[in-house]
Amino acid sequence: MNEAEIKERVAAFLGTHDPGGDRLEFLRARFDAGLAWVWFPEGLGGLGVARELQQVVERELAGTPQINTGVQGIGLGMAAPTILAFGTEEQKRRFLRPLWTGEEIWCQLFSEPGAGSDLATLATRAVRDGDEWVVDGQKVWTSGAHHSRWGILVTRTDPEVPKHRGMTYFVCDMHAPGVEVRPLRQITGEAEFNEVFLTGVRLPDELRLGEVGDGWRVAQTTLMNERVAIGGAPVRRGGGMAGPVLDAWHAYPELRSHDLHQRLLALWVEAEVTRLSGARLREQLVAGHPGPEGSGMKLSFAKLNQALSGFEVEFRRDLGYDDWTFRRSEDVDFYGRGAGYRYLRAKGNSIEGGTSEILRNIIAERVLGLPSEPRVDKDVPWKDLPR
Amino acid sequence: MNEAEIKERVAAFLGTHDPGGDRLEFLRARFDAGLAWVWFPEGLGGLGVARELQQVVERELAGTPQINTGVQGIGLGMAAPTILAFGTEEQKRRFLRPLWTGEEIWCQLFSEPGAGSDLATLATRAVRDGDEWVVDGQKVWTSGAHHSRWGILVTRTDPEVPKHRGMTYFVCDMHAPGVEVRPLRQITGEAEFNEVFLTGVRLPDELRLGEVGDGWRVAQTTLMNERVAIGGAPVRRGGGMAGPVLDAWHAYPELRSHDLHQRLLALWVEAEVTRLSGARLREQLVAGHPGPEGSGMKLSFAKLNQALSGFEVEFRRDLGYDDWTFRRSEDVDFYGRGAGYRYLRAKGNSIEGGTSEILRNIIAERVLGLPSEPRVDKDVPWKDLPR
Amino acid sequence: MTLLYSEVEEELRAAVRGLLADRCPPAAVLKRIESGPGHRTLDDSVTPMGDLDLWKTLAGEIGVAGLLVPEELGGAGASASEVAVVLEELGRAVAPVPFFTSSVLATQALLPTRDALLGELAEGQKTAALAVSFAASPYRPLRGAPVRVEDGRLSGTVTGVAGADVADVVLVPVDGELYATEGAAVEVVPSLDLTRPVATVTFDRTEARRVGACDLAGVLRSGAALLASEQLGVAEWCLDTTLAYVKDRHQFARPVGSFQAIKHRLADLWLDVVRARAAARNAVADPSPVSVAVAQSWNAAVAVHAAEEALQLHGGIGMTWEHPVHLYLKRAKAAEIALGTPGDHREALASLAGVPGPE
Amino acid sequence: MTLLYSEVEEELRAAVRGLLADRCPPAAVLKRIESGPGHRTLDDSVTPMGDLDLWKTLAGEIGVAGLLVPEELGGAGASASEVAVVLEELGRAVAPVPFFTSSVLATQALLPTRDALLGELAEGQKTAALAVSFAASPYRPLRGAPVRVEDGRLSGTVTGVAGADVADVVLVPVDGELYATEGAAVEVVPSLDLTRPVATVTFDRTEARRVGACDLAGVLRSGAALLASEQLGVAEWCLDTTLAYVKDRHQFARPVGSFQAIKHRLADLWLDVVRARAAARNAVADPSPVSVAVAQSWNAAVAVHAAEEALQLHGGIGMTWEHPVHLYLKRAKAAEIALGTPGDHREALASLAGVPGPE
Repeated sequence: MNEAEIKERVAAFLGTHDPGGDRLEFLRARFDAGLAWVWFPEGLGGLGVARELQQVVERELAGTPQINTGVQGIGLGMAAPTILAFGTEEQKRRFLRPLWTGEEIWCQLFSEPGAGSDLATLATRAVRDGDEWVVDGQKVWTSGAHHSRWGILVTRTDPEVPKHRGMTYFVCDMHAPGVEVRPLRQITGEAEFNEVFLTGVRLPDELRLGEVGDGWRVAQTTLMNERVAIGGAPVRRGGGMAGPVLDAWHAYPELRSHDLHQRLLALWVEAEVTRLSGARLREQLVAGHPGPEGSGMKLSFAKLNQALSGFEVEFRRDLGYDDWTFRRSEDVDFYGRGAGYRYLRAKGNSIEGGTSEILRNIIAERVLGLPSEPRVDKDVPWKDLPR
Repeated sequence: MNEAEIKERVAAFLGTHDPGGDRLEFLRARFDAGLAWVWFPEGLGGLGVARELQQVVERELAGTPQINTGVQGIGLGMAAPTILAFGTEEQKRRFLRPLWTGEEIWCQLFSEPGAGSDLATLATRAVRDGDEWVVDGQKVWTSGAHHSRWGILVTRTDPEVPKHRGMTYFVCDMHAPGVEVRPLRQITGEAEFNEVFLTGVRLPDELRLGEVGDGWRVAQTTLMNERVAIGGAPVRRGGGMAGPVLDAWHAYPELRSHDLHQRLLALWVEAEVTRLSGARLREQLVAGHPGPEGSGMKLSFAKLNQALSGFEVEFRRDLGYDDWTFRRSEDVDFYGRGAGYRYLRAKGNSIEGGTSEILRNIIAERVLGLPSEPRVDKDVPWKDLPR
Repeated sequence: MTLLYSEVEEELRAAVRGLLADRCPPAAVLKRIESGPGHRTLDDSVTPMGDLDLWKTLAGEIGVAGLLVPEELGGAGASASEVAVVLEELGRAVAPVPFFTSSVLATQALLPTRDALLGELAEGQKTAALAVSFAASPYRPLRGAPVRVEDGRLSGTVTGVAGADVADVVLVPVDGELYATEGAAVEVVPSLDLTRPVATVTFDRTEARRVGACDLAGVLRSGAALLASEQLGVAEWCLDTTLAYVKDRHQFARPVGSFQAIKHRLADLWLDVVRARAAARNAVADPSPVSVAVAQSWNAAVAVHAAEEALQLHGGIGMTWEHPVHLYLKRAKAAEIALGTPGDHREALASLAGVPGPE
Repeated sequence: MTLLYSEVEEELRAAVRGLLADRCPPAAVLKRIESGPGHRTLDDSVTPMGDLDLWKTLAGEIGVAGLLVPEELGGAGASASEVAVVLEELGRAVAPVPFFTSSVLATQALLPTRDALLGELAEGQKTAALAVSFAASPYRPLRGAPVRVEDGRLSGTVTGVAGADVADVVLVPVDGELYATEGAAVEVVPSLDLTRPVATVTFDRTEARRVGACDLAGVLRSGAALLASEQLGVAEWCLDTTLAYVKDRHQFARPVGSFQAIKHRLADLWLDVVRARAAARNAVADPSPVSVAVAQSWNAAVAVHAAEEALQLHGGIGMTWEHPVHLYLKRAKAAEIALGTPGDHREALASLAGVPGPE
């Protein structure tokens, strides 16, 4: 199918569905017309065509009711590709439509207090009981858990085998008895994330995604899709985290000093070359030659965000803070809040979605081809691992 | 023995030996009087008293003929304590006196092209042949080899056992057939060091220091004495490598910029806090409570020297170099040469005498108590090690 | 001059550390800040942020409040060197007590006047705060609008005042003179440093007593010299706590602290802290302007760096409110601004140390 | 505008790289510098430092000398983007050829005049050097005493001139005019950069031909834009060579490159080089003053850092004359000074990018 044919499809769809009518009905119909994600198979919101053609659909449907990519982010970016890759036909039909329309929100139940960078050591147990599984454990850093219908969940089903081999992946019913969601307060004062306690949660076997013991491979699919999503948006020169710093710099000339000026110029240059790298990376993607540079962008932005926000607090000599209230927040409000918030929140940039240390390992091994360190955990049964 | 008694000894010695007479005779007599190194045993140049009392001797004998601590450095600092600890009575009597008087110069034959940080993998073979050992191999970074009478040498005598267990330590006769010394040119243009090629060198068993197979333990004694010697001298404020930079800064005001100024101020502060740490460390030593800070001084000075000399070249905008002549030099002339030389030579500060990477490992493990990495070389016969 | 700790100082340290371990563990500090300070004036009875029970014990039983006050004025007549050791320990505990603001800053402002208030401060009966922005520096002692005196009454507003929330007396420097008042309006504002919040102090024809002359820049410089020891304590806690964590925490079946990249970072951090200790000791042994500028420019940055490394090396748990590392990060970052930023102190060295800028 | 390499550029790169691999391996460069350049004037027959055979092949067979010269003037009429790719490769090889000094700097000075000399330079028959200190910058184009013109003859001395040792013609900018002469006295001085030595060029009532107008600052800025690509090449060689070494070199029975601290440093260095590539490409795609200042301030520092890391990670062997890493360190350090230091370019951004300094 080519661009012209896609445009025809969209035109035909718009001919029979009024974008000014009920939002949800419009979105459901768009899904059923295969215009949700065109690279998905027919019948599952797509047309089985090249992913690039989605841009055409988006252009043509600009101005019509849209899904909420913020609150639906984990569903769209992580759960959907995993369900598509590993779900049964029944699971795909059951989950993908309300996931895309936003009728059902998804969250991710991967990280645990004891399993951060080393996700594969996770300890949340799932024990088979007839046609059901009984799940016990604790997950953490779960955004959106409090309004999620479903969660993607990795569990330990066999502690007797090495850690990568004894995991199983489930869709977790967030309304099931035994699921308790507690807001997790951060150093910024607010709670962007949750802890999720799972106590005797019973999940029917139909909610299993992939084979028993194959959970690590399923989780890799999810995580690969997460890494792609992080840190790729275009930034204008002097934009991003440099924006508020430069605004403050212009607003308070009396606070400038040569020390601060020289440091700001150096940060400005670093921000600019990082921005240019991002632009070059996107050109490569468009040209169909994605380079390995992507692995470095998140690392660079984390460092820059931390340096710039730390600089800003020092420059402003502001001993205050805007708001310590313990409240839920749905996303990161870097630009609506004060310098102190930016400083504290940016500290998470080098931890969330893969710590900078893990990213450096990945660059060293996968991009630079450096040998891995001696591994002491590969062949040891999970239950015997030191912790 | 107390300070007064030592003074009496020195006075008695001076009463019978004229410092204005033959230099060598005076030094030999001083050795025989036990005033060479008072903490050594009687008969071996000492009096078997506390090391601190040496300061009294030095004060009383100031102005008399002195030994050359530069060219004798390796003998005095490394060979002598090792011979004292592991030598036979005969070896002590044979070697220590001419070592101290400077009649015989010593060098160190440890490092090899294939064994730098990991000294224990060294490959220079020594094979027993009756009462002799036949040595073949190559050593590197040997200062003073071309005018040395003896070398302290570590060899591999048993390749079948793990690397730390199959070494033997010798005194190498630098005049023996098969010892070839070649100057090793450095990036500065000059040759401070040598390569030493050992080809079928025959050493009598009487030159062995310590037991066969015990070479690693003997070498540890030598190295411990080296580490103590590096990087401990007092520096005045704005002295050391900061000196020439500050001189240039004052001499060329037209070359200053805010960028350079701010960087120089930061380096000045770093130099000053490092200097203060050294002063504090020496206070601890005097008080008899040596702290672990010593391990860090060489690391700090290497970094500072490199930063300051790199800054100086940039500040001077000098595209020239003073002298590329390939010639031998006996020591490091940081202050008599140009900025380019300082820049290049200082690069060696983080490599020689333990790389900065090895020093960080040592600090992390011995000072901070962090666990070592998994070791893959401990129980493997030397001959089977990957290289 | 020595850069070492004396036996007396080590005994004092042990006493303070023991008390803080008992009465002021991180969990207790966290709990206290969660109640949070609200608006109050000095007359109100709103619970202040500070732990006044702890402060009474520190001041009364260990006698820290009077260290800088001469014996004949009711104090202990100790030296800055002992004060520095107390500050190291209070920094290690991010203890919410007004030692630095009352027993150091305010006391140093009062000392030349030999005013009787010194005795009350020394006994811990009263606490005082100096009505100057905590962001002021020895090189720029007044930040913000100045306070005016008319008919012996004060008018004006000073922002960013540390320790005012728990102060009985506010000391106000105006044109080289020091005034004392108990009638200031103190409004605590949400502060980056939760354990030492700042307040806006307002005088509206407030009655005040003239106490004597005040060399404000000198007071701030002495404060800066001692703040370096508090920063050392903050950095030490961060390093020690992180070391303990990475030895214990396992990932990939190894202690996190066995990974070489982590080890090297901690070795470098240790080396920074070693030098911060030398700088802090030197700033009390030889409180010259150069020593103070060196100690502040180094230690302020080391404390921030140590707290940032501590947070990162704790991973996710470091981002949570329940782990105390954020208290140290906030203290370190606020202290970086307090009494001159590292850059202010470095720039001062241009003339102090004879490293002039471009002509 | 694109930041990628075109197919034509990749083909050009392959040709240059192939030739250099064959004719200019590091060992050959080392050998050449060991003979060392002596004093000479342009009339003498003393062997210059540069590899003129190699240069003839590069210029003649691959045709790099005329890339910037329009076709109607005898050149290839290519863009800065192709020149940049050649510079990357010459940087990777620290090749001692006068491409940058003659085909870039001197050629760019000549281009507006459309002088016939351009054709000779384009064909590689002659090489030229611009008689300006290599330490001059677009912001301060003249360093040192200026050259004077009297009766059409030049007098004066210029130090730090790169490429003069192998130049047939010296181009001399004086008061906005460009002069050409073959009669300058050139004295090569011992230079930090062994592969691109600098010389002192003296004019003593030397006959010269007036060629046309010269915007010296503009010429130096275009040169700075392209020098960033050479610096990228230097950094790439250092990174690649170090990666190969640490994969091969074993210590403690492991490849040195399996140690995490080394891996993390190399990952960081790679990220610096990735950004240097984007900056270099941007400086040719959009040669605005901002782009040039960004590329120079970043790439100059990255090249030095890469060479320093390469030396350190090679351990002892990196300190020896026989290993080529020092050639790259010296090139990188000299290029850091050339055409403006990183600090010069950063300070220029204050006005170029609207980040003004203190008032």
